[in-house]
Amino acid sequence: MTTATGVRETTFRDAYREGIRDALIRDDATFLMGEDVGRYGGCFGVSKGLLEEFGPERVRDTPLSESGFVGAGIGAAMNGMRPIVEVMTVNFSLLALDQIMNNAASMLHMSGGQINVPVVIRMTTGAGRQLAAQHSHSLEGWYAHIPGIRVLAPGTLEDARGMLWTALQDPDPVLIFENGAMYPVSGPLPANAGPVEIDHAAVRRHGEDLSLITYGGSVPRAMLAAETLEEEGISAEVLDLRTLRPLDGAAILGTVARTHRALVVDEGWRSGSLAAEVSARIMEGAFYELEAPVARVCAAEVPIPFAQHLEQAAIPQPETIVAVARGLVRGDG
Amino acid sequence: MTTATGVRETTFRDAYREGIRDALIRDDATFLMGEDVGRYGGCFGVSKGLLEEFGPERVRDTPLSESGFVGAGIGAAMNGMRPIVEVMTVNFSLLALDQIMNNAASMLHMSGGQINVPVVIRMTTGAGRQLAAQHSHSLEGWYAHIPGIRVLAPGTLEDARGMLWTALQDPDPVLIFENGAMYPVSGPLPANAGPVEIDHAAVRRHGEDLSLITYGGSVPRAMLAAETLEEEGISAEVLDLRTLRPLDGAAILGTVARTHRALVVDEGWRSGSLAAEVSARIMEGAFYELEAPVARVCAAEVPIPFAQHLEQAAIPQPETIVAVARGLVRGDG
Amino acid sequence: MTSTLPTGRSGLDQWDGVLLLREMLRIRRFEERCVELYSASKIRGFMHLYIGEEAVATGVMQALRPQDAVVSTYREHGHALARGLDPKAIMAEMYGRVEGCSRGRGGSMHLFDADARFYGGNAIVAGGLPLAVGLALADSLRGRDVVTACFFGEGAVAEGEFHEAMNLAALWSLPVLFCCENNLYAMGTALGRSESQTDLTIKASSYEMSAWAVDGMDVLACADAAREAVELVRGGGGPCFLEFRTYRFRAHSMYDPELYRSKEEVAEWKTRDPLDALARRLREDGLLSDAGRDAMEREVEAEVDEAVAFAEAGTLEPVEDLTRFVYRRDVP
Amino acid sequence: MTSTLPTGRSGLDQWDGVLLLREMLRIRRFEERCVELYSASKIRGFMHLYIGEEAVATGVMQALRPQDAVVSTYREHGHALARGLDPKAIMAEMYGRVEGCSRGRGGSMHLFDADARFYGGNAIVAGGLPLAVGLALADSLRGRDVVTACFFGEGAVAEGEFHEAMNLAALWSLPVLFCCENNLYAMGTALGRSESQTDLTIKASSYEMSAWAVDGMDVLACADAAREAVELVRGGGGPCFLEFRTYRFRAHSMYDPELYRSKEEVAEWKTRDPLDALARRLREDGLLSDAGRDAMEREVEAEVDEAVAFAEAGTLEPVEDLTRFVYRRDVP
Ligand SMILES: Cc1ncc(C[n+]2csc(CCOP(=O)(O)OP(=O)(O)O)c2C)c(N)n1
Ligand SMILES: Cc1ncc(C[n+]2csc(CCOP(=O)(O)OP(=O)(O)O)c2C)c(N)n1
Ligand SMILES: [Mg+2]
Ligand SMILES: [Mg+2]
Repeated sequence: MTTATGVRETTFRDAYREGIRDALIRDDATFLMGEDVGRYGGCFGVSKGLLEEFGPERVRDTPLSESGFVGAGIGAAMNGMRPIVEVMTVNFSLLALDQIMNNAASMLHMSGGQINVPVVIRMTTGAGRQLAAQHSHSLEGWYAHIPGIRVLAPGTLEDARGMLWTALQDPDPVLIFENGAMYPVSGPLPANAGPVEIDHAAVRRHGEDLSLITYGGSVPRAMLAAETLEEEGISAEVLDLRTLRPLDGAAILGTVARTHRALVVDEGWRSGSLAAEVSARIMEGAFYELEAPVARVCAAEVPIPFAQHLEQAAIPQPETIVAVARGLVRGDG
Repeated sequence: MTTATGVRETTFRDAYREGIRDALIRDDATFLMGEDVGRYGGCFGVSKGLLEEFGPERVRDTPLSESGFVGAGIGAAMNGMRPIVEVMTVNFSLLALDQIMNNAASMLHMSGGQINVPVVIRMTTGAGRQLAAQHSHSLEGWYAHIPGIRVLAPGTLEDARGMLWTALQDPDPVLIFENGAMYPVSGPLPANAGPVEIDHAAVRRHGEDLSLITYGGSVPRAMLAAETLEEEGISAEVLDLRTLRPLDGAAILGTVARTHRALVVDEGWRSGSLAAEVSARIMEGAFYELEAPVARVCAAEVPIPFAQHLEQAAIPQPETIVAVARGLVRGDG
Repeated sequence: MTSTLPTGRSGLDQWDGVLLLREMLRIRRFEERCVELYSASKIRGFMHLYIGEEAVATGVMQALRPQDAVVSTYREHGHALARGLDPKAIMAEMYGRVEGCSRGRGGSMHLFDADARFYGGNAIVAGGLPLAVGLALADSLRGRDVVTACFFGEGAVAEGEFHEAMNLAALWSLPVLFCCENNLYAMGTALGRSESQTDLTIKASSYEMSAWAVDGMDVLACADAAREAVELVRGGGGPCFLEFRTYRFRAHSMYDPELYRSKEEVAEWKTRDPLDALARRLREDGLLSDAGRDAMEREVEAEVDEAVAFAEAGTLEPVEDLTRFVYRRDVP
Repeated sequence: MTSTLPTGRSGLDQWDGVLLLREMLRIRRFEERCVELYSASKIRGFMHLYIGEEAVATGVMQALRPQDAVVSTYREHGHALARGLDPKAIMAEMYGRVEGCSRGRGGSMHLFDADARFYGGNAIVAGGLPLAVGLALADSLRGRDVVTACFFGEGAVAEGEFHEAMNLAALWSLPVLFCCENNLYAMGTALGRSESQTDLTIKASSYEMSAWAVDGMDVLACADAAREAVELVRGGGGPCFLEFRTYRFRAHSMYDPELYRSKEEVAEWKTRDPLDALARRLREDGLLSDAGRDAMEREVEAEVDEAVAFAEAGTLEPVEDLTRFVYRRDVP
């Protein structure tokens, strides 16, 4: 991605912050706006320190008015700015869905190509922190249904650091979903890490026996599963979709062409998940390549429960991925 | 369904009205609430005359406050009533999504089984009437992603007439999507048509060569296509899903077991469509039965344009269905 | 924070009454033709007429400069015409032609013109208000001397998006002119069935925003109020709210049996027709002769004829272009 | 429509001060224990403390009857305890045990008790308000003599759902008591950064709703105001809005570095601790001796101990039951 002149240990939280800070420095048309991004330092600490550095016009605290300030971000984007709108979590973004679907996603088309909306909307997503039904949605795959927006789901530190700038350069609305459970996770990041492209999926691990196709918060779980599988003598390729809309169909068919078996791992609810779309695309584009039916490991179809053991049972676990993958390869699935 | 003592010609509009009227007569815990359901007679004339018959408490005009009155319907349902909440069209329901997903769908689970929400939310859906990007969404398949709600899509007069009462008897929240273009369509309905069950898909036409799996506004198009196919010597079965959540998986696998080929027709945008879910289920449950990959005919991935020729090109047409079906069966698809 | 009429009411000495009448007439005749064309199935889809309310758009636009922005609703033919959009492009749009101001993709409810800074044509009630706030936020951040005028009906006032947008605009002291067209009904719902407080200026004032009610049937009053309000907004006084008390003479849309109001009520309001009122005054004041008026009618008719001819001659966007404009940047 | 304090302020002759103190102490000690348990990782997830605001829930609940309904937020331990939910079931819920009041599925933010008519524990800011309107609508349609008390923070006032719910309740004259707990901050956002109009009673009045501000640090004032408001609501006077001016002594949740307010400000407010104030008064009036107070402390501590023991002894719902309660009716 970048030639590392050095590598440092960083958290996702810090990588996201660096991306925002970088954008605020590089482009004065960019500003950050959302609930508690300023004085509080961001609900999850992502924007800590930015108010002090950039001032309240460029790091703007908003009232609790998701539809209002998302709409305002869209309007500002229509008028020369490059706003980064933070919706604290995907759960609250439902309040702004009208603005996202009916305005941001439709504007360019409905105006006959005249008015584009270069807004970036960031939000936290995902379960796993015992936040219960109203604070644990994983809806990035669901958002990917909407034409007119791009949907990004960073699953690595490089992408957490680098997707924002590229998204801001994009003339169209981009939604970035940050997995909440990953904020404190740390790992090595090249010192000179910077913008990354946002059009393609990436093979995170090469393998021959099956493909684990996933994104966002499930990437580390799929990687873990792949390691376990390797110990069992099963070679798993891990494809990180990265961009959920538009989907990189070629990469999906490409990995299946290599491995002939696919398992899609998705933290969204199973029915109508992005995993279903991936499966359908493989059906359509690689049916005759398949040595086994494409499988899915998704979230259970329940509002996410509070109790830890129930919550963990509701979302994809490495052990489940391993078990299903084993079944696919050994044919006893 | 019902033993017909007689048959009359009825429109979908009238069938829906009859269903509402019947419910208002049978159960005084039921009331209808929504924008312009009363004095205006319903945006599409569905509730015309009901205000006069039942009075303003049971046919309640609401202000333009989708989140507010949908939430109020949920609250009333939690407190002994059986509200029928009309959201004028699915396009505006985005404003109420917080209430639908975070409250209606989550309440029972998050309260540990204590508080159920027997609300029915009706809305118009679909394109085809040159209403352009903000008034043409087909999101019923998308809504079917949400655990905790039931999603119904009447595709026949019987279902338009009969699903409401059954939905009202259901202890859980039910969303009914009425295809707007079908309101003026008329056909024969048994004089004694009444409530219908809401758990199963229905084979609308038997066939042997392939299955057209569809729902709602695409049912008539699939039936038309099946007729054309028959003329070409291709025998198509038409499965009307009827209930989009929970999906009748057995019926889907059942029809594929008979025909070994499936084409899913869906007015929703293709990526992340309900059609993808159907395809994925067939992948998982009937892979080895398939003689061809499951195909999809969906809406183009564009905000629906105003111009008639573009709009028609954006949504599934019988000719497209026929062409794709032919390809599937003849193997040249 | 006031709900009284603005001071300093002016008259025909202040405004070019003939121009105002012509502007209103352009809207009236354009829409009358639209009705005919709708009956002839030349125009389809939803169509919402502004007839009766012409004074509002006409008056407000007098107070705006080219660099100002306008956000409107689905009932926006009047705003678009008064803002100076080409009637040919508007009519072609309603025909679904590629020559239309939105390339036929928008239709009657989605007229757009980036050059005129006319940001739609928004068909979600109250959905345009947050956009207006954002447009104004950008201007404010950039220190531009620009006002955003945002039109919406009184029905929008019940929506949460209204509330959020009003608060944001006032809180951040943004240059937005909120133009509420109170025509007493939202489809079939009378204001009193939709708002616990029917004095909308009181509602607006509760956001610490200057708010006035204006006679929306009097184009001079509308122009006056808009001028005063725009001055305030432009001077950095924060947003302003104008409630224009008006009435639509026609049905809500083309499918409205009008069960919710009496013929008498409509007739009563028609006696206050803004065109008639101004025309009468112009004649009385000797500013417009009958011959002048006839000439104006002919000119306006010619403009409408030309628009229709243009639309009729328009072409359809090739179906292959269906997926254009979903994204400005296509994936390589 | 008034924004003054209710008339007829009463004192310790009107209310059982000892009982009020005990109720507040139950909340305080319960939550203090929760903090310890959180540090020990016995409780997880988001947890929002009510410490400092106890007078509000305690006062309001005095005015309610068992048939009345309560809707609360994620900061609802105090409301739940004051409403009479079993502390054992609450603590077990926070432990994620099946013996919890929501079977461990809800946690701290989603306490429910259908028998107590306690409708959560709602964690979407302002999301509970439309529910309260609906509960009250049902009561009104059924002619039941029931009031729904709906609690929310001042941060909720900026949300569209607040606006829509306020209007519906006032428009339909529904028996809702809106209890706004104005603790000056929404997470780290001070009221003045969130509302153009910071006098919330003025906002509420703009819906034609009676609205008063109340000293939320004075439990007697809270009880008085609630009684007066509930009488009005119960008498068919439509909804009422009470703004309780209060303060949270602790962080917003367990992960809040409190960068947005000064230690001095917090210390200043702590001098107005509602428990201290009432305890002082009770002692001065000779209504509660030091011994009595000690006994009360011991009783309350025993209750908390018992709750913790109950939670500790609680069991986990079998994983096989994960998909229970998604639907009440399972498909055959
Ligand atoms: C959010 C939303 N809800 C409902 C509708 C359907 N609808 C279109 S116009 C209208 C009435 C709006 O009334 P008002 O705001 O007073 O404007 P007017 O039509 O009177 O100009 C309604 C209910 C919509 N377009 N958007
Ligand atoms: C719709 C929504 N947006 C954001 C949040 C995140 N959040 C939780 S509590 C809170 C602050 C609410 O403040 P306030 O209403 O004053 O209540 P308080 O916490 O002070 O009691 C925020 C922003 C949320 N839960 N719901
Ligand atoms: Mg109106
Ligand atoms: Mg607060």
